Formats: sequence, structure tokens, C-alpha cells
Amino acid sequence: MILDYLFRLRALIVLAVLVITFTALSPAFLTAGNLTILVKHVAINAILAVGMTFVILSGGIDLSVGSIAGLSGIIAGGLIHSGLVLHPLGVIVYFHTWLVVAIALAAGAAVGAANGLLISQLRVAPFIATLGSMYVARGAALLTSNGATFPNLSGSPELGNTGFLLLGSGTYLGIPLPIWLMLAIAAAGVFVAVRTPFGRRIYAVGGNEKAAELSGVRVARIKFWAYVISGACAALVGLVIAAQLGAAHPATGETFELNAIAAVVLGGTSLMGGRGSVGGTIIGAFVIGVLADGLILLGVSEFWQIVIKGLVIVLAVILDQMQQRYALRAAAALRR
Amino acid sequence: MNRTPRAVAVLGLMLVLASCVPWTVRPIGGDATPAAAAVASSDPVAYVDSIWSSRLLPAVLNTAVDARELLTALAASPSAARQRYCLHYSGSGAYCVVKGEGIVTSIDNRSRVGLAFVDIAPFDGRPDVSIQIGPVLSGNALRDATGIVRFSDFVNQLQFADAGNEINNRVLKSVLAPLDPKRLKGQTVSFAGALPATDHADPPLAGLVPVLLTIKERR
Amino acid sequence: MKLRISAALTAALFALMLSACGSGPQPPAKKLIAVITPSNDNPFFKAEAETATTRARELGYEVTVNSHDDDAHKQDQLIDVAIANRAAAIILDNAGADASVAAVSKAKAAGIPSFLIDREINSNGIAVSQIVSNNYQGATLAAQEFLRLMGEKGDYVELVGRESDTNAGIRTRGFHDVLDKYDGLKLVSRQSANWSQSEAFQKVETIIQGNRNIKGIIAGNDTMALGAVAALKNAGLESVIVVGFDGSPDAIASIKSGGIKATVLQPAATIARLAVDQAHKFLTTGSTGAPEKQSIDCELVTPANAGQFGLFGRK
Amino acid sequence: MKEPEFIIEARNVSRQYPGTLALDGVSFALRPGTVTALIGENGAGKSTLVRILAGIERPTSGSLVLDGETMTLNSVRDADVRGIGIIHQELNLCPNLSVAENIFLAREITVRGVVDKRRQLQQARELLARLEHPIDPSALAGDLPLGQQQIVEIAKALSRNVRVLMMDEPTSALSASEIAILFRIIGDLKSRGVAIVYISHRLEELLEIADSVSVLRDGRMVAEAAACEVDTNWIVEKMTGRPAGQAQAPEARDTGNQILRLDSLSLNAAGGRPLLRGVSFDVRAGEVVGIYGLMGAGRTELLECIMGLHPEAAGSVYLESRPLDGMDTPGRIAAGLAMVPEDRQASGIIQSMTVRANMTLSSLGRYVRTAWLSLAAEDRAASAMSTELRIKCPGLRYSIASLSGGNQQKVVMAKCLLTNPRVLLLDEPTRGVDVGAKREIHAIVRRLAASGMGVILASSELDEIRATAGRIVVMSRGAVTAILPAAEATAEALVVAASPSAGERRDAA
Repeated sequence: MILDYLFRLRALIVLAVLVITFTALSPAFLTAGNLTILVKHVAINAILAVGMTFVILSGGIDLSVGSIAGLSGIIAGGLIHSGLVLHPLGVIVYFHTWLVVAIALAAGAAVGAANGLLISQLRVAPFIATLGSMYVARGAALLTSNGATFPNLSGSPELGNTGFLLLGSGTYLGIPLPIWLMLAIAAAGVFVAVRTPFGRRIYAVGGNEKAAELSGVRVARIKFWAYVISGACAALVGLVIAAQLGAAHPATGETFELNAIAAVVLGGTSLMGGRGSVGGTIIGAFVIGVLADGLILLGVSEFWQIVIKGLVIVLAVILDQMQQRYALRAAAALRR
Repeated sequence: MNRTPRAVAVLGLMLVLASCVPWTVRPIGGDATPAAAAVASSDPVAYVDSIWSSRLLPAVLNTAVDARELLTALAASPSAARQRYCLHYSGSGAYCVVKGEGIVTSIDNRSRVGLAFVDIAPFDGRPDVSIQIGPVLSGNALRDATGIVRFSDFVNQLQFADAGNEINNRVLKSVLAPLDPKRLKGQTVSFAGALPATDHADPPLAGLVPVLLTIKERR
Repeated sequence: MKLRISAALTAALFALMLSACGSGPQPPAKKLIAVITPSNDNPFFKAEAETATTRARELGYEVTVNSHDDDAHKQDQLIDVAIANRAAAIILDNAGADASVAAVSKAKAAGIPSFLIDREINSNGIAVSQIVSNNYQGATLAAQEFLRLMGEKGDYVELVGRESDTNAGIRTRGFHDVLDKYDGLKLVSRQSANWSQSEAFQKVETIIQGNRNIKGIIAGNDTMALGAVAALKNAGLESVIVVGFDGSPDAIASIKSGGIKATVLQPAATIARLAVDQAHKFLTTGSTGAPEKQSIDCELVTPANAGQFGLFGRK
Repeated sequence: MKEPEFIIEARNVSRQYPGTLALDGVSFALRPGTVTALIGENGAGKSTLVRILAGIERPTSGSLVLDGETMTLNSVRDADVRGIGIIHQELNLCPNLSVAENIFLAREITVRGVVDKRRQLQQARELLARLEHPIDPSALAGDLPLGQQQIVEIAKALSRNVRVLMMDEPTSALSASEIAILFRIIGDLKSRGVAIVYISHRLEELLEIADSVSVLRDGRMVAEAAACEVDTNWIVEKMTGRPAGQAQAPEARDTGNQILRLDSLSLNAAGGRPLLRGVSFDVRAGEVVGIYGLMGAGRTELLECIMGLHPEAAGSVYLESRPLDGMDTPGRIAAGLAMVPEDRQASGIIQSMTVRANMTLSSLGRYVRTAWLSLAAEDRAASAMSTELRIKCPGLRYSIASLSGGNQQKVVMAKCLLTNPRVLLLDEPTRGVDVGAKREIHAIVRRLAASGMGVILASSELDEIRATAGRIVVMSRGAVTAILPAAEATAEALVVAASPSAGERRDAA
């Protein structure tokens, strides 16, 4: 039984070990300033990973999140910086900031919806469908900005599009807005996963699609919404990054999908679907964030950082496998 | 009784809603757009207009070193000469402002960067200076030789480069356009301009970008 | 039960993390300089980072070296970490002229001076120094040599770097500001090879299928130029003139052996050393004694002078 | 040295699966040059026994003796090396490979490490010629009709110079002429001393070809006899455990109004092979309709059609006179249908979820308060149902994997019942369930019907059908061959109506 708890809490234990190690090795690690920064960094990956958790729980995978983040940032950046140019009418329309944010989120959700339709209606394998949209969204971002960066996104008062930067640099009660966003998304994610029929059905679809369908779950619809959620989360991340940088760059978010998947897996969610939790994902995102931040503080060589990150991910998956076998044995013991 | 306040309320609500239209419409290319404003401030033509006759020309004409003096100094010690007569530009390049008078010995039109070779007194038939005469000008000698146009005044190297290109355009338009290159050969000319100071240049003063190039009437 | 245990553990962990918040960090014994460059697997940036590191250690600083992989977001995080580390100065080869403004401003707000190397940002007065490798000048230099080698006429191909990279744009501008003035030159194909040797190899292989009579290829960096040379060699078109950009050791070796005809060398080592010296001067005297924006010119490397150059600098 | 009498022997072999004892101390021996028919109802343990002999599974206890020596078979390859071959009921060909490549799969003829395609094709052609089926050996296996694929399977087994060959329903996909060829091949193999185990539900066929007959029931070997000494009646009696012809009808019940009507349901497989042919019957409130048929008769497909899992099916389903055409599965569940699927692991339970979450999955809407699930409401519903069905589990929050097969099946039933269905469909509800749980499930079914629900129970077990159903629909080859009231449904009548030849006769008609 103790072993069982240790297995279940493995991500948390890894996190604790990392925190203790870094605290011992670097005086700068456990300071308010560094922790705020650390959590802010984690927020980016955590928001992506919460969306990714739903997709993976449903038995899929979403490789397009990084590109969606790039695209949504570029859309928001373009709308604020140069507006929507309507050549036939000879006018440029500048949307107010909240509408810009809504449009960018909608664009991310739309790419997610396209993923969802490809996967649930046309039965394209999730890996392939989202690999495709990864390229399409990235290309769309490059086309939109013609490869350039949209600078200076502070907007101008007479156009009514100021305040975008708050999304990245604003604070509430002394805590940066991205952290609040992460907390909100995480809370909403936990709630949806645990306390709504939708969440329960996601688990069912990922656990056994056939059984879920025979139980009256509209499998295609559930999958569709999982990808929409993931797309919207990715778009939010793109907005936060653009707001933090004050500029939108079309290459933003390259390889983000892998970090998000790593966080989900570290958090104990099975890539086969049906098993895992949003809370675990958040812890997984913290493991990755603490690791990255701590290794930089310690001045560990870049190349070693990559190696160590890889090892931690593999270790986490090995622990997951061990827990699986343990749980199966425990269940078998109960059956006798 | 009740009608009036309700109508006022509805009207008020409509006004509030109208002011809440979540977008602003501007004509394309209108001055009010921030993008357009940014372009205006980095307009190279306007920039060169603002310095050309008021600062750049006087600076070249007043500070130029005599070509013969520079040639003599270079022959003695290139590095000492550059140290003394040239503006060292951020460590790697050195540019000099030079003036003088001489005979055009030949014209080289094989390249689009046309050159007039000039022999200056004492005349030995060998050219001492080459002057860029177009139709293409190469390099940023005139921009960088005076210290008036500074990188720090520009947001980035492209705008800095634009200023240099516009200065060269100005030379083509106001200095070289009135001249007929074919007529130059054998003429005595007086010149002033900027050139890069490099080792092993042939002729020793090569690639001068002129702000002044005139044919002296034969006496 | 399980939930409660994990909740308790989480709470304990965060309590632990927050417990030390009250006490500020001790200032490090030595002053710290944070060096942040694009990526260490590219010899140019590696030379830059190593020169800066060596120089800073010589001057008695502690140094951290990290790379942002041209990801402005990662750069932002690295700046955050440098701030948390109470760095005395930041030496930065930035990840985008516009996208880096916020990060450098943040460092400034935290009281940390930034010294930008190689690339500039589109904002003045934020960094203490911007020691810029003048890519535009380098590009015009490369273009002029290319012109000379081409005899100012013939069909040519341009390989562009990653389109979203500022320097790719600057270099292609520099090329064309020179080349487009010559009617005899004809651009038959312009493709991005994303700075990559293998991509350049494939693109050139494809391009020469339709354009057997090209006379020259001008590339936005040496890596792509080397890819082009390899493709031309396979196709038996060794006479095609290839000009690169960067002055990498590989390119210089290729010039010596008759592959690439010319490149322009960006003095990475000079720039990095200058930046550290200026940082040191600024930290000790309060001023660098130089203007904020300093442009360092590139130098043309040809078979005639290739022997004079070493790792991104004159020997 | 005396030759051992048997090629291979299973001595006192048992096989335990979680929740069931599939084989219970079975001894079974094969003489060279004989054909032994292995007979039993579905779930009697025939397949398990054959799989153990072929090295696919290992016995929990007991031993295997080959040529008089005790040994263990650790893999199919192990068995292959010793000359033991098996032809599976489900075809085992790689559809993307050619016929020749399939035949020589994992034993390719090579020349210095490179596959000698020419010789493989040559030998494959010879083998197929021996089978009187000149199939092109370079054709892709996936492109062949099912019958020819079966021939390729046989060729694959023959190519290995087998001494023991086990055939699990080899004729299910063959036409009469193909069967004749197969029988000739069997005769040929017999004369060369090969021992053959033959599993089939076609009783006449068995008696025609077999030398001896072995009958399994509930994992035990209940009878062995020479084929010439027995008849169909004897076999049915041994299979079911009670004298043939003695019906054991449930007590007569009053049934209510028609509640479900099927109108000529038809369904074709992807390749065009018919799975269902014009199935029509009705179900009344308070009635259990049993559907009896052998493997491949179309029982599962029929239930799936009723549930709307095959939108491409033709025909109509009416629930309380309301047509369900065009409605998807969730819609039909909402309308009042519910189904307990045949394969509990694959489509009944969700292994990764708790007992409670499995139970409430179909009726989640009932526990929503404002926007969220009320865990308390879920708990109340789940515990009430678990009490009602007497589900034995350590707790509702435990993983469903910790339950025995019978209790898992009850959870699936609970899930269905929580939707308050008007008609409940059960597909082999007691497969892999121990005897106690089986009886309980039968009692639950009768109780549900008594409360006014309509029930369709599909089963390949005569016992189960006769213990629960008031009316029995017999299917063969996708068609209804008989609809019998329980009183008339003798075991013999059912077996005869269910035999594939009954389906063929109907075809001819």
C-alpha cells in the first residue's frame, strides 16, 4: 500500500527532489523573485499541457499546439500593429483589444476544430492530422506576417487597442497575470475533467472507445471538443507570449508541443488515453520548469540540460509502467 | 408620462452601444495610422534633405585634406596618415575627406561603377585618384566620412543603410548628372569628396565619391 | 485518503518553496556576467560565446552561458533567470530586433545593463551598447565581389536564410541594393534554404535542373553556400561562382581549396571581446566611452587573403 | 524399441483464466493417422485445449507428452518445429503479402540471406495444386475471397510437414465443393499418418469424417467414443448434459404489448458478404426473446444493428411503434434501448475507470446539478444498483479491474439498467462467467422481464437460452431459420435449425 502511494505521487516526489536539490546548490533558487519567474515560465507550458491533457486522455495527440500558439500571436500582433486592411473598401479596421484577443482565441479553436473534424469525422490518425495542421498553421503564421515580426504591440489610445501587453506583464495582487491565467485554466481543467459529464466521457473514450460508444457516448463529438479545447489553450499561450515580448514572431512556439506532451506524460497521463489527470499535468509542467530553471541557475551546460531533461522524461515513463504493473497485480489480488 | 424617460433611456443606451463599437476604422495610408507615422520618421529622402546642404556639404568642403598632402603622408606611413587625416569608423573602416585638382587621364566604363582616373600635380602621367562617376555608386564613404551621420541616430542598420544609399543618390543627381563622362577625358577637374582609406589601393586614393566635380575652363 | 495525502504533500512542497522567500539572496562573491547567444551548435555563435566567456573570466567575472535557439520566448525566460541570478551585466546576441525589446527593457528595469552583440534591436536607449555586425555592409561587400566575379552579367540564384530571421532580410536587401542596379544580371531563382546545408543542397540540385546555364549563386550564409557547392560539384558545374556570408572556418577552408569563391567575415570574436570590455568599463566607471550603437564592418575573404583569417577574426 | 501409441497427449491439463476455469483436468490423446472430432458448446474449452496443444497457451497444471516424452511448448514456433500445426478459426493471413509470402512467412526459403522468391513461388504453386486450387501464388492474400484464403491457410500448414494438425472450424467459410476438397486432403494426410483434430459445429460433417469423437462440457472431458458408435442425438445429449428432446422451458408468462419490432434487417460485410439477411421479429413487454445460433450466425451483428452501430444496414427498427431509422447509438439509448455486449473486455467495461464511473457512464445526464456532476447523486444511484444486482466489490471507487468476470458483467448490466431501458439486449451475457454468477444473471434477466421490460438474449449455449427465453429465434448464416415457443424448443430442434445447412436450405428456398 505504501508502495502504491509512492507510485501515485511519483511526479510530486520527483518535483520535491528537484526543488530540494536546487535549493541546496543555488542560493538564488529559493527566492521570491526566482519563484515568481519560475512559475511564470511554467505557466506557458502548463496552459498548453492542460489542453493537451484532454486530447491525450481521449486517446489522441496534438502536435499542432506550438504552431497554433505562433499563429494566434501573429493574428493578434497583426490586428493590433497594422489592423485588418480591407483593400476594396480602402479602409483599415482596428479592433479593440478584447476583440483582438477573442479573434485570436477563436482562430486557435478553429484550427483545433479542424483537427477534431479530421480525426473524428474523416478518421485521420491524430498524429497525422495534427502533424499536418502543425505545418499548415506555421505556414499560415509566416504568410500572415510575411516572415517578419509585428513589433510594438502596445497599441494606441485613439485606435482603442491599448492594453494588450497587460496580458503578459500585468499583475494582480502582485502576481503576474500569466500565473493567474494558469491557475484559472488549471482549475477549470480539473473541474471539467472531474466534475462534468464531458470530462467523464473523455476518460471513457480514451479508455475504451467501443465501450464508450455502446454506452451512449458520442465519441466523435467528445474528441472534437478535446481538440477545440487544446487549440484554444494553445492560442491563449500564443497571446501571452506575444504580450510578454511586446512583439509577435511567426516562429513562436516551435517544439512547444513536445514540452507539453512531456508535461502530460510526466504527470502520469497515459499516452494510450483514459488514464491521468489535469492536476498531474500541472505537476509535470512544474517538473520541467523547475528542471530548466534550476539547471540554468546552476550554469549547467546547454547540452547537458537537454540530456537531463530527456532522462527525467524516460524515468517518469518507466515509473509509470511500474505503477501500471503494480496496479494490475493489486487488482488481480483483489479479484481472488 | 412614462414615455419620455424611457425614450431617453433607449436613446442613451444606443449612444453607449454606439460608443462601444469594438473597432476603429481608418483610411488606408491615412496619416493617423501609427505605421504610417513610423515610416515618415524614417524617410531617408527627408533625412538627407535635412542635412545635405546645411551640414554635409559644408563639412566635406571645409574639412577636406588636400589630395597631394594625403598622398605624401600615405607614401611615408599609411597607418600614421590614416590616423591623422581620416575618420576611423567604429574600429574597422577608415574614411577620408579629400579635395584636389588634376587632369583626367582615362575613363573606365567597363563596370557600371564608372571611374575617372585623375593625375594630380606634380603630373607624372600616372593616376593618383579614381573618382566614382556612376551610373552606379558603390560604398558608404560619404555617409561615414564626416561623423555627421551616426549609426546611433537610426533604429537599425537598414535605415542607416537607406540614408547612405540616399546620399549616393543625391550625388548622382546633383553632382554627376550635369556632367558628360565622355567629355571628362583630358580635362582638368577640381574635386572634393570622401573615400575609403585602404592598404594597397590602386590608385592610392581609390573610389572617391564626389560632392564636387567640375571641369576647369582652360586658360 | 489518497487525495488528502497528495494534497498535504503538495502544500508542504509549496510551503518549502515559499519559506525562503523572506530572506533575500546573498550577493555572489564574484560579479556575474550572463552570456546569451542563439545556439551553441553553430560555430559563429559558439565562437562569440566562448570569446565573451574567456574575456569575462580574464577580467574576474563569473560567467553563465545559455542559448535561446532564436526563440524570443526562451530568451525572455533566460533574461528572467539572469535577473533572478542578480547578474551584473548581460551580453546578448538577441533573438529578434522587435521581439527582444521587451526582454532588454525588463533587464534595464531590474538595473542590469545589457550589451548587445552581433544583432541590434529596433529601439535605442535601452541597451548600454549595441555592437552590431553590419550585415548590410557585409552583404553589399559580398555582392560587389560577386559582381566582379560574374563580370556584372549572367544568370544567378539567391539562397535566402530563414525568412523569419531579421538578418536574412538584411542580407538579401544588401545583396539586391547592389545587384539590382545591373541590368546584365538576371535572378533566375530565389529560394529560402533556412540557413541549412542539406536544404541548400537539395534546393540547388532542383534549381539547376531547370537552369543549367546559371553562372553564380549568392547565399545568405556559408552553410548554405557550402551546400550549394556540394550540389554543383555533384552536377559537374564546378565553374559556377558561389559566394557566401559569415566567414566560418569551413567556408575559409573551402575558399582555400577552390570551392566557395568569396565570403564576408563577421568579426564575431572582435565584437564579443569589445562588448565584454565595454561592460567592464561600464561597471567600473559608469560609462563605456562609446556611442550606444556601434557598427562593426565585415571583411571580404577571398582566395587572396583567406590565409589571414582564423576563427571569426583576423589571426 | 516400441513406438509410442500416441503422437501427442495432454495429461490432466487445466487452464485457469481470471474468473473462470476454462479446462478442468482434461486428458486427451491423438493417434497417428486418425481424425478426432472435438465437440462442445461455445465456452466448453475446445479452443483452449487446441491452443494449449499448439503452444499458444500454457496449461496452469498438467503436462503434455510428445512421442512418449514429457515436454513443454513455449511458443508457436516451438510447436511448429515439432510438427504441430494449427489452422485458426479466424484467418491469420497478412493481407498485404502475397500468397507465397504468407505460406513461407517466418520460414522463408533463402539463398545466402536473400529470399529466393522464385523457389517460394514454385513450391507454393505445387502446394496449391495438390489442394486442387490453382490460386496464383503471387496474388495478394487480402485480394482473395474468404474460401480461397482458407485454402491458403491450409497450404501454409501443409508446407510445414505437420504430424499433428488442428483445424478450428475450417469449413465455416467454405462452399460445399471446397469442403469436399478439404475432406480429400484430410484423407490424404490421414493415410500419411498425420493426426488431425477437427472442430466443427456441423454435426453431420463430423460424423462423416471423424474416427473418434471427444465431447467437452464446462471444461471437462465428458465423453469419448468411436465415431461409428454414435449419432447426432448422442452428441447433443453429451454436449448439453441432458437427454435430447427434453425441453426445460421456463414457466409460462403473460406478455404484454409489442414493444420492439424488427423489419427485414439486412447487413453486408465490407467485402459484400451478407451478415444479416432480412431479419424480422418482434419483442413484447415482459418477454425474453432468445436468439440462438452458432458462431458466425449473425447474432452479434443483429444486436449491433438494433443499437444503430451499423448505419449502413437496411431495414427498420421500431421501438413502441416509433421508427429508430437514422438514429445513432446514443439516440437509441436515450429512446430506451440498452445493450450488454458480447465481448466484455473489448466493448463492455472501461478498464481504466472505477466501478462507479463504469456504472454511471450511460446515465451521466441524470446526475448533473446546474453544470456539474453531483458525485453524491452518482454514488446513491450506483450503490442502489449494486445492492440490487448483488455486485460483490471492494468498493465503488475501486478499479473495475479488481472485480471478477461475473461481477464485471453485472456492472455492465447495471450501466444499462441505470438508463431505464424499455428493451434490454444481452449478447452472450454469461460468457467467461462462473456457474454461480451465471445462475444469478439468469435470475436477473427473468426478474427484469417480469417487471415489464422487453429482453433479447443472444447466446450460443442451449442451456442458457432454454433457461431464460419464452420464445426462441434461431439464426443460421445471418437468416432466421426458426422462431419457436419455449415449449417446442427441444435441444434437437434448436441444433437442427441452427446448423449451417439449415441456413443453406433457406438460401435455396
